[in-house]
Amino acid sequence: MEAAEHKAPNYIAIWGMLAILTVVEVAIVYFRLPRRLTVVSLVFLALWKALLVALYFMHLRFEPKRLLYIVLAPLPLALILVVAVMHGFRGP
Amino acid sequence: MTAHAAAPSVGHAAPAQGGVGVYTQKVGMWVFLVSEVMFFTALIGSYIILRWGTGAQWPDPRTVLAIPITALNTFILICSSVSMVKAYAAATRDDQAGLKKWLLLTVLGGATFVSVQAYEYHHLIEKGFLPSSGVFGSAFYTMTGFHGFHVTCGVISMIWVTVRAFRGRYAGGNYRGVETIGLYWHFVDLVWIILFTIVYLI
Amino acid sequence: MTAHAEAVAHAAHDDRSFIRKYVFSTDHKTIGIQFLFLSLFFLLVGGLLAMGIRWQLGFPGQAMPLGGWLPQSVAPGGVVAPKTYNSLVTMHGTFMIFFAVMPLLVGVFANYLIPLKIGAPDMAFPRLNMWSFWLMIPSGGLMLASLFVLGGSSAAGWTVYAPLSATPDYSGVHLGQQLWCLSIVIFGLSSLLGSVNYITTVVNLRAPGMTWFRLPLSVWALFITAVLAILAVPILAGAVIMLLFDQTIGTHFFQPDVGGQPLMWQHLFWFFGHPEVYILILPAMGIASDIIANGARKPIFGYSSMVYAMIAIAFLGFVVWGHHMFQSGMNPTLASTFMVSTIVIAVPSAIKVFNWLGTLWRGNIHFTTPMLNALAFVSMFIIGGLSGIFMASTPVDMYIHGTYFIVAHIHYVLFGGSLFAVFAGIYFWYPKMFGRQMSERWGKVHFALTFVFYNLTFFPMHILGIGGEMRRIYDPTVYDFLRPLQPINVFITINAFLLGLSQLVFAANFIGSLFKGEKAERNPWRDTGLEWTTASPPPHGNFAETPHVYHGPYEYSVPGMDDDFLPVTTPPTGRAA
Amino acid sequence: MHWWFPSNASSVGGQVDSLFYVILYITGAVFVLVEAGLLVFLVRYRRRDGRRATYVEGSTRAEIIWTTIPAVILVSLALFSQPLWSRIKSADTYPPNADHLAVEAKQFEWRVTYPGPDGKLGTDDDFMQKDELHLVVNHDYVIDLTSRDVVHDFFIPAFRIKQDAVPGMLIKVWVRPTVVGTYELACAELCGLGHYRMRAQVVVQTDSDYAAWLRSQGQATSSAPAASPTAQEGTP
Repeated sequence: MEAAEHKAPNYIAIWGMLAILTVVEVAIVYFRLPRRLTVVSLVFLALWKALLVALYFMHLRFEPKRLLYIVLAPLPLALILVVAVMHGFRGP
Repeated sequence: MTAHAAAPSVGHAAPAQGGVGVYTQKVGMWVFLVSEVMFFTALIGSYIILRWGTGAQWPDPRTVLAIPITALNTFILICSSVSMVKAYAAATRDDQAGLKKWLLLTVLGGATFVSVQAYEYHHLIEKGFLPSSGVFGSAFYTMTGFHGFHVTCGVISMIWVTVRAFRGRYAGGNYRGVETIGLYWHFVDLVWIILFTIVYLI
Repeated sequence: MTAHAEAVAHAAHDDRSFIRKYVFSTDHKTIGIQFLFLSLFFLLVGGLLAMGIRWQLGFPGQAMPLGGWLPQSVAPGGVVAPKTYNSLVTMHGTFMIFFAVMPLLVGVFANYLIPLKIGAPDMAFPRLNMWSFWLMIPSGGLMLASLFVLGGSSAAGWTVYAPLSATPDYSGVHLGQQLWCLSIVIFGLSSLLGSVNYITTVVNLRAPGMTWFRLPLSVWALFITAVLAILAVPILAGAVIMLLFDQTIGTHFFQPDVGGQPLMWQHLFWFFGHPEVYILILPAMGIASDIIANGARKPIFGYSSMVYAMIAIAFLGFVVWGHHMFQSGMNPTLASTFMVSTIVIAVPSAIKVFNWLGTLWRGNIHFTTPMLNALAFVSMFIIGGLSGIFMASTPVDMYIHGTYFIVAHIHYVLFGGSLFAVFAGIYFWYPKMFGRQMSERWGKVHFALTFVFYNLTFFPMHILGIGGEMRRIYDPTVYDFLRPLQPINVFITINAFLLGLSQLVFAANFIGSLFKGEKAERNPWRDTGLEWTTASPPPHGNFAETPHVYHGPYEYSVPGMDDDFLPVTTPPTGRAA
Repeated sequence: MHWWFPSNASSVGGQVDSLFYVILYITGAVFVLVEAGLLVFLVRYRRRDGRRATYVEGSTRAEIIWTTIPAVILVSLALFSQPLWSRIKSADTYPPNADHLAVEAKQFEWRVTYPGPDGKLGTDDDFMQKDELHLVVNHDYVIDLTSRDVVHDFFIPAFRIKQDAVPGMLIKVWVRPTVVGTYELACAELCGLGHYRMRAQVVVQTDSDYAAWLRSQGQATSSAPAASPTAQEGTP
């Protein structure tokens, strides 16, 4: 029932991937792309990196589904909070 | 229930009815991490909200913060995450030498990260960028400060785990302690990935 | 079953030292009882503060009885000063919510009941559990200390709205507010450790046969409450830390002049605050469900819909926080969204009320003291729930927001709801906790006095609110339109004092029964639950051998059986376990 | 003895009150039915020796009924409330020809800025009056509500109007008084130790009375800042 049952992922490859993504992020900032494009691509890259860490380093990919539900529970709430408050301020 | 009952640091182990099929410390750590997600939501969310509300007056982080050195620091933290996961892999194989080596590297990585952050703070404060320097200063120091606090706690517990490893407490495939602390460690790394992007880059 | 053999060995000869057994104990039962004494003490503190509030409102500007004993800066000539009044209001709310009702419901009953009711020898992390209690000492201590520091305690209301709370110049409170923040952060840590424990214990330590849908509703409620706490309390901790930094290191999170957002405090606070309301009522619902089924000698009506209703309340509880902020200057379109979600959350609450009525229907109702309190919970929760509908409607809320109508509503939910359930729970599980029965006769006297004076105190507050009386007003007679309402205030004050005095009956019964109470048997209420299959009080390790569960939690009056209850451990063949 | 709503004096107050009564009648009926049901059950099914409770675990049909009925009633209440709410609080639905006033809340007073004879805010002839709000009856006003220090709440019970004043925000409040008279403006959000005495007078006047008052103010402001006659605080 424990983690030992699955084949260990190639941690060094994921490490390389994370390093490359970080370099790309910093490069985007210094390229001074249009603001919106910068924000969208940076958020995308950050989520990609976060997902790599969660799925492989924290081996969520190999855990039972029910644990995954526990882990995912706070994310919609966090999103609701931030989005609602951002729109809570009165328009000009 | 022989191997499973041998879990350390729990008073009693009872036969689980179903559950999520995961041992107790791991469930506990994940539940704790869920609450940590909400804690950082309060901090990161406030940053996003304040920045959204302030609009164009927000300073460009590139002009205030030193991005290259922080990018390097990010890399160091990612490295320590890899060494952590290597330590866990060594523990599952009962490779005691590997476990000790990778744990030491992890402690080193975490300590380096905190030191670089302390240096960065020192540098910024000398430049006159303080927690009272506008909303950006407030949010920057609170967010990175609390992340640094988490890393520091992580380093301290990692030292404790390393000492235990040298005493042979994780021998014989008893990797649970290493895995549980590793989850915390990776979580702190994950938060930094988000923080670095939001505070330094965007 | 090595672990259980160990537990049994423990039970047989308990060789823990005095300190390990009674002070720094990791036994969930001891910790639950420690929480009970601590939170009853804070209930007393909060109640005394309330008496101060009521005196000033009933007899504004007159010297308080014994008020001459207070320092001149607090009560010149025995008369409550305006700032003291604001402190009283703030600290009454703070103590009652964070240090009395929440630990009474969660600290006491979650700790004491969860392992016993699911058949576990202890919590998943007994040592963390001990820390969860011992962190309450510095937390409560700091909060108490803040009453005595220079500048007084926090005076910005229990909701500590920024920037009044964030800027000492505005409130005149310096150290008091900082201690408040520090105390709440430590409280958050304590609550977090407790909740991690409760969740993990319920998930992983259920006895064989104790499936999710055989869990008693009290355990379901406490589990869902712990989930709410895990998700909501960290937001409060984060917000309070920002507030603390605003006061101490000069940050500007809630200071509008440099780009901070005062409304952000309200959003963060109520994102915690509304789930907190359900943290305070869900365990009460669970406790009342257990006791009502026991008192009516009937299975709970619609067990699974009760569970789903609680899950729905928990989820919806996170998307209704804006209804505390309808008049706050929030975008009115967003307010409409919150109105709809608020209206929707009333439905599961209604389902629960009807299910309790359905449980009583065609029952054989035993009017024991716990049952009377549980019934009072239901009938008072109906009033509290219905008065909430007025606030959900945004235009009506525009008038009653911030008036005594709100005060009446919150007390119908938190006192009429939660506290009656707490009393029910204490009367019900006292024999299990201490091995002695509380006096039924004095219990009924206490119940009758509390029920009557409680209603005479809080029901007229609805009328005050409709008359437009604002809450947190030091002297309502300043306003012409409030002066005619003053007789109601006098009436409320007198009844509030009588309500306070009635609690002496409870105190005497509680303390007296510790020494003089009739020795309790294993199962004095003829209940089906697992906790009643072990000794009263249960030994260290709880059960002599791992219990096995064969039935749902509420098998009362099963046809064809001699007894009118079927313990969950009785094997289906009828043979004794 | 007046132990109910203060009499209404604004255009929206009547509708707010009606909505309140609708909810009161519905919840009142539910209250009576449910509590009566509870009492009947308690008496009818009280403990009697030799009788057993009936073993019933639930009824899906009953539960569907008592889920649906409250849901329908509650959702229709929300639909009922919505139009009134957006008319009162959404700035884009306010009457376009309304007069503008500015009210700034500060600890512990209300500072009302009138546009002066030219009818425009932000010009030289604006004048400020402490703790006194003069309005012409049957006239639309949009009040620019701000706060200088902490969160206050602009509450005129007779108008059934309540709106927080938040530092750093400008919130527009629409009022249309309909009855001549003197009313009270209260602060309904704890704002510090003088919160309880943060009270102002609302004077609703006829057109001619208002004009006369405006003229007297013009004279007063030309020499010295207006000293409000009601500025002195304290218990009456």
